[in-house]
Amino acid sequence: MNRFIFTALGLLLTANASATSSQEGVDFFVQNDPYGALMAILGMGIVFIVLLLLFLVFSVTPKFYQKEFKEWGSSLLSKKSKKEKYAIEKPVIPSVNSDLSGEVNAAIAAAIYLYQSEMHDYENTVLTISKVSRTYSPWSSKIYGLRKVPREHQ
Amino acid sequence: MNRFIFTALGLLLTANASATSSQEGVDFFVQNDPYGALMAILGMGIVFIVLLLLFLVFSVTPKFYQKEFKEWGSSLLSKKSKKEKYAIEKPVIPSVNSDLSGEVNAAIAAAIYLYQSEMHDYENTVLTISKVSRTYSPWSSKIYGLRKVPREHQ
Amino acid sequence: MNRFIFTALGLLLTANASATSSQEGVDFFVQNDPYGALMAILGMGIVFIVLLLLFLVFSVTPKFYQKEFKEWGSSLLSKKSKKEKYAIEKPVIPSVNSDLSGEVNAAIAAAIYLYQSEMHDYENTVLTISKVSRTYSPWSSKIYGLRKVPREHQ
Amino acid sequence: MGLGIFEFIYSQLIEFFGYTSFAHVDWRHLVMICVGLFFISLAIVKHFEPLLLIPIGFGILLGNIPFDLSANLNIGIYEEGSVLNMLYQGVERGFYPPLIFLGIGAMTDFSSLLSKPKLVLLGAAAQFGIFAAYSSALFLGFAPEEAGAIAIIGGADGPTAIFLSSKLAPEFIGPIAIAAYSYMALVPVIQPPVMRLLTTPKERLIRMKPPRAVPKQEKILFPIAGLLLTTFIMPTSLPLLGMLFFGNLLKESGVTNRLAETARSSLIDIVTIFLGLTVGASTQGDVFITPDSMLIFGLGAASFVIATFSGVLFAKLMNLFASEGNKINPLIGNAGVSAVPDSARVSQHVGLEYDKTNHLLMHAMAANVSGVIGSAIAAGILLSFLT
Amino acid sequence: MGLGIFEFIYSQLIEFFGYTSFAHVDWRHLVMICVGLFFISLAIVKHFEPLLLIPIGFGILLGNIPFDLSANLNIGIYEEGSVLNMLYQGVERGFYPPLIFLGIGAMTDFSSLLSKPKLVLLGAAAQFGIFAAYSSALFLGFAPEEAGAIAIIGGADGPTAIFLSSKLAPEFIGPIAIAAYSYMALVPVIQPPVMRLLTTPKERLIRMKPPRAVPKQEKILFPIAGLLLTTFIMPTSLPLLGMLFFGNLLKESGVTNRLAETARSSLIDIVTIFLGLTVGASTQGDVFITPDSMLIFGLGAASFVIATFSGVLFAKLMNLFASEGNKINPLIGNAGVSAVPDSARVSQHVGLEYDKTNHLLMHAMAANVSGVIGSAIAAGILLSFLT
Amino acid sequence: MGLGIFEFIYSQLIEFFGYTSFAHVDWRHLVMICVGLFFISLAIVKHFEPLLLIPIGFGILLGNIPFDLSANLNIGIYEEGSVLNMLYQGVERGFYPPLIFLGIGAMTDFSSLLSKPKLVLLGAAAQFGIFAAYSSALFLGFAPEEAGAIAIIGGADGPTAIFLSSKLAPEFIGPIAIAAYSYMALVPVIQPPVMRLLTTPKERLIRMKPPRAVPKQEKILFPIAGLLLTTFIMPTSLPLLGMLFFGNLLKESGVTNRLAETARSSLIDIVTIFLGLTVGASTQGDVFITPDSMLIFGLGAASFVIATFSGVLFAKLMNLFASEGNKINPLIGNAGVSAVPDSARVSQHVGLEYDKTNHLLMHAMAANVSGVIGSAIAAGILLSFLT
Ligand code: NA
Ligand code: NA
Ligand code: NA
Repeated sequence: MNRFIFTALGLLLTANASATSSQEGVDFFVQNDPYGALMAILGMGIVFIVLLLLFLVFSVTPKFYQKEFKEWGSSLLSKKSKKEKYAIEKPVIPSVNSDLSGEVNAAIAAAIYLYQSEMHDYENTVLTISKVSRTYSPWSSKIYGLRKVPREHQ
Repeated sequence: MNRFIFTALGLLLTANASATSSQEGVDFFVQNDPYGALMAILGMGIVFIVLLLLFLVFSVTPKFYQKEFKEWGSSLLSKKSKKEKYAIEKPVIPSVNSDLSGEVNAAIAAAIYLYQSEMHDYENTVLTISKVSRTYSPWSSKIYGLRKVPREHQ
Repeated sequence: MNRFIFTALGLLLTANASATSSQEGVDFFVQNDPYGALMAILGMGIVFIVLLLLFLVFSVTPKFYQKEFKEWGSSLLSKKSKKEKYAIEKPVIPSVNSDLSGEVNAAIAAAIYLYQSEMHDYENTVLTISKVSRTYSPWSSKIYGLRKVPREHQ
Repeated sequence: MGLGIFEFIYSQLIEFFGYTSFAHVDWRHLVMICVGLFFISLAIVKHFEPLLLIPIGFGILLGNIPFDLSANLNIGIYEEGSVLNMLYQGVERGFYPPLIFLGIGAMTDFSSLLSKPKLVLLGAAAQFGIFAAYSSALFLGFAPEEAGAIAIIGGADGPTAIFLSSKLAPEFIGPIAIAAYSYMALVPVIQPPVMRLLTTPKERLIRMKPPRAVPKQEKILFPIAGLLLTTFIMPTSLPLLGMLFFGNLLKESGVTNRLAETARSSLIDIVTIFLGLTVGASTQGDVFITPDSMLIFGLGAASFVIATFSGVLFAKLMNLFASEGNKINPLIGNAGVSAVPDSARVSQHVGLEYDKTNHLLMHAMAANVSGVIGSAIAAGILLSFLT
Repeated sequence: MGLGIFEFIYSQLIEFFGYTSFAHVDWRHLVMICVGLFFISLAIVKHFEPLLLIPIGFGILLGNIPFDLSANLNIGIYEEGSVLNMLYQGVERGFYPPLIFLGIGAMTDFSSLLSKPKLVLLGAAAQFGIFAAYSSALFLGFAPEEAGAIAIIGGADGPTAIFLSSKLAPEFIGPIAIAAYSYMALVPVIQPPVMRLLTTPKERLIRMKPPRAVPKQEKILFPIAGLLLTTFIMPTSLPLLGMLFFGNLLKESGVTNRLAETARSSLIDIVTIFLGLTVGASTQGDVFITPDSMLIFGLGAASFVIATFSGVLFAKLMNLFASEGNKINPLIGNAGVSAVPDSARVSQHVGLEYDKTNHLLMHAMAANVSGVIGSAIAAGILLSFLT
Repeated sequence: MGLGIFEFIYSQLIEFFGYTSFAHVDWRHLVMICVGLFFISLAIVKHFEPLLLIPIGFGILLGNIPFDLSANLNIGIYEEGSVLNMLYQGVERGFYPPLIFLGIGAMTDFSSLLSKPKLVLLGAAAQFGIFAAYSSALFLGFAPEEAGAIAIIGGADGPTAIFLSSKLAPEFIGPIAIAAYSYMALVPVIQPPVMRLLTTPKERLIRMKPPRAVPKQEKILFPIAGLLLTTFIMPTSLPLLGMLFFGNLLKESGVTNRLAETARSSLIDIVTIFLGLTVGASTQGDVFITPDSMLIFGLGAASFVIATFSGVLFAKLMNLFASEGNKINPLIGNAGVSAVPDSARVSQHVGLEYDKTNHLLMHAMAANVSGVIGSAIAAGILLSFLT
């Protein structure tokens, strides 16, 4: 029993498996999966595998890049971009640790009020949300509040 | 003679007439309408019927909707939209009865001057006109005068 | 020897030459131009002829139009457009003769700084350049500096 | 060997000369190039319909640069595979006009029409120009389908003309489109004499009640009811009117502003560029300058005049049944031909000549947009009867 | 002779009547027209997904104006050469959905997901609705390809549904698209009862840590790594996910803003207009109102409910393994179905009902965008296995 | 039975594995993926032509995710019916480049050229790179049509290269386009050494008269006269130059601003997105990594260097005949290759190195835009002679 699992895993990891022709896909499912159970198991399995991979990679990425990427970046980039980097990262650390202040909460509430009352399409909400997300670094909030919103409404 | 008219009208109003194949359209007109008189009569007749219908419906609509539609609307809409409704309708009644004040005339003249001097395409005129139309409710004129015109010029 | 040149020129100028079918183009070059020398001579010749023509025409144009075109234009255009013409041409003459003032140099430097630091696509540079070019007539510089730049950045 | 080289270069120059336009040009190309230059200068100097005349004018230049067609270079508008030919498909298959109508719907405010629905009838009356041109074209020997396609010039609406001629007489798309757009640009020249001829001094001073402000709900209802009323009776006007009313609903619904904005800016602009350029380029001198084209131009001019006549006279007719205070100034009758918005502007101009404070623009616009609907219906009728 | 004329006019009126819609209409067209009007009023009055419902609703009107198909008028959506048919090609060939995904990628900020990658799993769990619907459709007698196309309704993503059904079961594009978009619009009605049913009062008050600000580099990395990770495992999701991640790179790279701006404005708007209108118009009553369509609608509703179930239950399952302070509020589980951004808004609304200061929107968005990726992968799986 | 299930799942996993890219990948795909990542990072980190390199780079990723071609999944760029294939039609049929030229025309200000027409000749001289590459390609054994298509890389203009290769050697579109765009991005690396090598310290300090302000009428005249002059002599440059001058007339006429605005924003952006993505995706490792591709890359680099040589040397040649005060700074000679606007920026940069107040940008732009016209004419010549 375990033999099969290991062989299967082995095959998944080595690349010499001869790909079966998928032409027979439908016929195969007609004969072997009359109730869709196999499709459900395989389908949900694959969806979970792929999204788990995304989860794993992007759980690891932040740590990885905060050490390595920065160094690689700083070796590549000129002094000009150093300023940019700070501009990006300064707000990051405090906002991760700090609790939501009342002020930020108000900004969220306002943004949410906005989208409840007038915004009804995909873009607007996404933008609203991205604005909300940016207000976590408080000094950028005013720019987005004043400059972006009117432009998106037109 | 009248028999035919009535039968024809009857057929127009009942739906069991067998639709004649239109494939023979051209041949028919070649043989029976060498001078285009029939086409002119039928054509102008149909154009007038359709546009008369539009005329009738939209002559009736305003009265109809001012009673029924409002009630139906108010039953559907929340209290918030009541405010909107007033905002829309308040300007309607006075502007229908009032004569054109000098101020409004000036606004029209200005708008017309604008389109004479620089606006040369379809959109601009239509927009100008829609702006003029809105200036009949005087308190909206400033908004359109100041905010919209520059944006459309770019 | 000269005979051929003149005949060729003659043929170029009269229109009764029977156009040879170009279908044989590739075959011809396969047989007669194994090293591409003929293509290079003909190709560079034609490119130079065409661009020389452009050069000649647009070297002559300014003089031509400053006399004739103006008169033709003024006979066609109403008094309103006279103002425009002046608005266009006034800045022309002084800026051609004047040396670059320090102010203008600063404007160029600023424009160039802009495109070095943030503008990286075709349009922006072209626009920057067109703005720089317009700042040679100094009183238009402010308009472009203030109004156009922010709109192009978005 | 020196001689050999020169012989060779000589033959090369001949070969090269065969590739140039000089070897293929004839007087008709040069005439059309002049027409193109004339259109461009009309647009720039006189500001007549520049959004149409600049692309068409430049397209005429493009289409009249002759070359060796036998070489299969795939650059001409009538050669399959060329970029001009691909863009021209939208004209040939009647694909661009509905998209233009979508954009026009998204930019048109029908308030003026809704405010005075009876002015809609002026838009019906002016369509008589179409049917008069149909008769005349038959009389001049055109086949009925061709006559129908030519007649639509009298509708004074470029996209409608291209749409109908692509269906009824594709070989005449070029001259019909050029005629329609030319006369639309010349409306300020064609109409005023007719208007002055048919009106009395007293009539020209008639003042009309200002239009009422139209509530939002009515404006939303209009494209929906308009679609159902018009296309149930004449389903063949669906491609044009369906798109017109769809665009208008995008605009008036209040919840799809971004779609309306795109429809009336990028989308209509892209289509306008392609349509104008390829309609212009389709006028290759050697296929365009024909007796038929000249007849088409003549019929087009006549139909514009007749349409103006019918519009003005019908306004006077309506006044016979109207109470005092509800009379129509017949100077807005011309606007029923469509040619939006030039003919409405003509009403306004001529009206102001006689009374500096009498603004007819808004009323003329009602007739104007009705004219668009009217000629789309007329196109549907011709399509139905002649297919 | 007088009689002759009237006989003639009589026959003409009959002929004319044959051209009108009145001669061809049946009850199914009228039913569909009512559906179209309902969609339009839902959009205008209730503000449910107006960018989809207005074009689809008006398209339903257009598609249900009946006419004489035998006359070859080339105006119907199923007649080759009509403008509606040309625009419909983008639906039939699965051409529009990837372009919509391009635009969505260019407007989506994946920060919320990057900030809490584990919420990605909610987007996986909710795809169970798809596979449950697949089983049910098989049980109801649909062929596997048809079942796959129907099942994707449970993905709660319109473009994905159109894309997959155009590949697996083109004859069902209409009902599948209408079902998908209808239920997406009805998410605020369908989901809350399920969410309340499955959660305890205590769970509904769980507060989640605010998302961290995500550095620019991570945002740039995401579309690139996302593409390689997802499509190497399931290459058939390339058309959708490739475009989604491409759009997102245009947005996040910081150096292609003008391309991102066009992708998320003009481009997606144009495609949305064409897709909505033609999907609506494809619902001609006589081919649309069938028992199969009714079954498809039923299966669609069921799969939406099941997807919501799975999402919420999986959130509760994850909480079993999470330390205190890292618990997930199960009210965001529903957002895993995608239906961006309505289902995330539902989380926020329901959450606020129980605690006025607990904003779940950002967290729900993480599940929401994962749901989009998840259902694109599920579509790839169905496409792989059933082709 | 337990064993049966596992056997079954095992076979399923094999089946599934056959669908993944892991079963089809080979080293060439991985090499190309690295190239794609390199392009993307070049664009983001070094800001080299990001509008081209981001779409092309991401397209390379898309095109190198391998899958089971035998399964007819319709997702690859070379499979008919896939969305990538549909978008690729615009490249394969030479449809996108003229639209790009339309947009470029609508954004280009030709004032610098009009102000100093003699700089036009620098744009002619630099085309020698094309013809030198043609000779070299013949020498390396390419057929004349192929040699012509490869040679156009020396024109330093992406759309022109794609247009010509789609006509002369469609099988080489991929490598030719990638080479052209790569070297255009690398102009700041390739050109300065050549420029320093060929100029004396004194020459590098030459100051040129500031350009005069060009009146509006001249700017309007330019696209019209430019069209007639260039295409009458070389009609095969019509698709590119016709569109370039059309776009420019839309811009300069002053009465079609909205059309010019759309041409230089939405329209060119949409085409750029599609062109970049599909050119990138056309580089599937297994068909792209070939000895021919490597030769093409080598020839491309050589032609860029030769073009720079010719431009700079011709500027020096012109100085022999120029009076004092009218000398040309040969540091602008490189700009004749086009590669707008990077090569003009290179002139400016290198010039400033030697004199901080000597701004060569405007003069270099004159040579730069002439280079665009020059290489479009050269493409016309190659198309004429080799078809
Ligand atoms: Na009309
Ligand atoms: Na989903
Ligand atoms: Na060049």
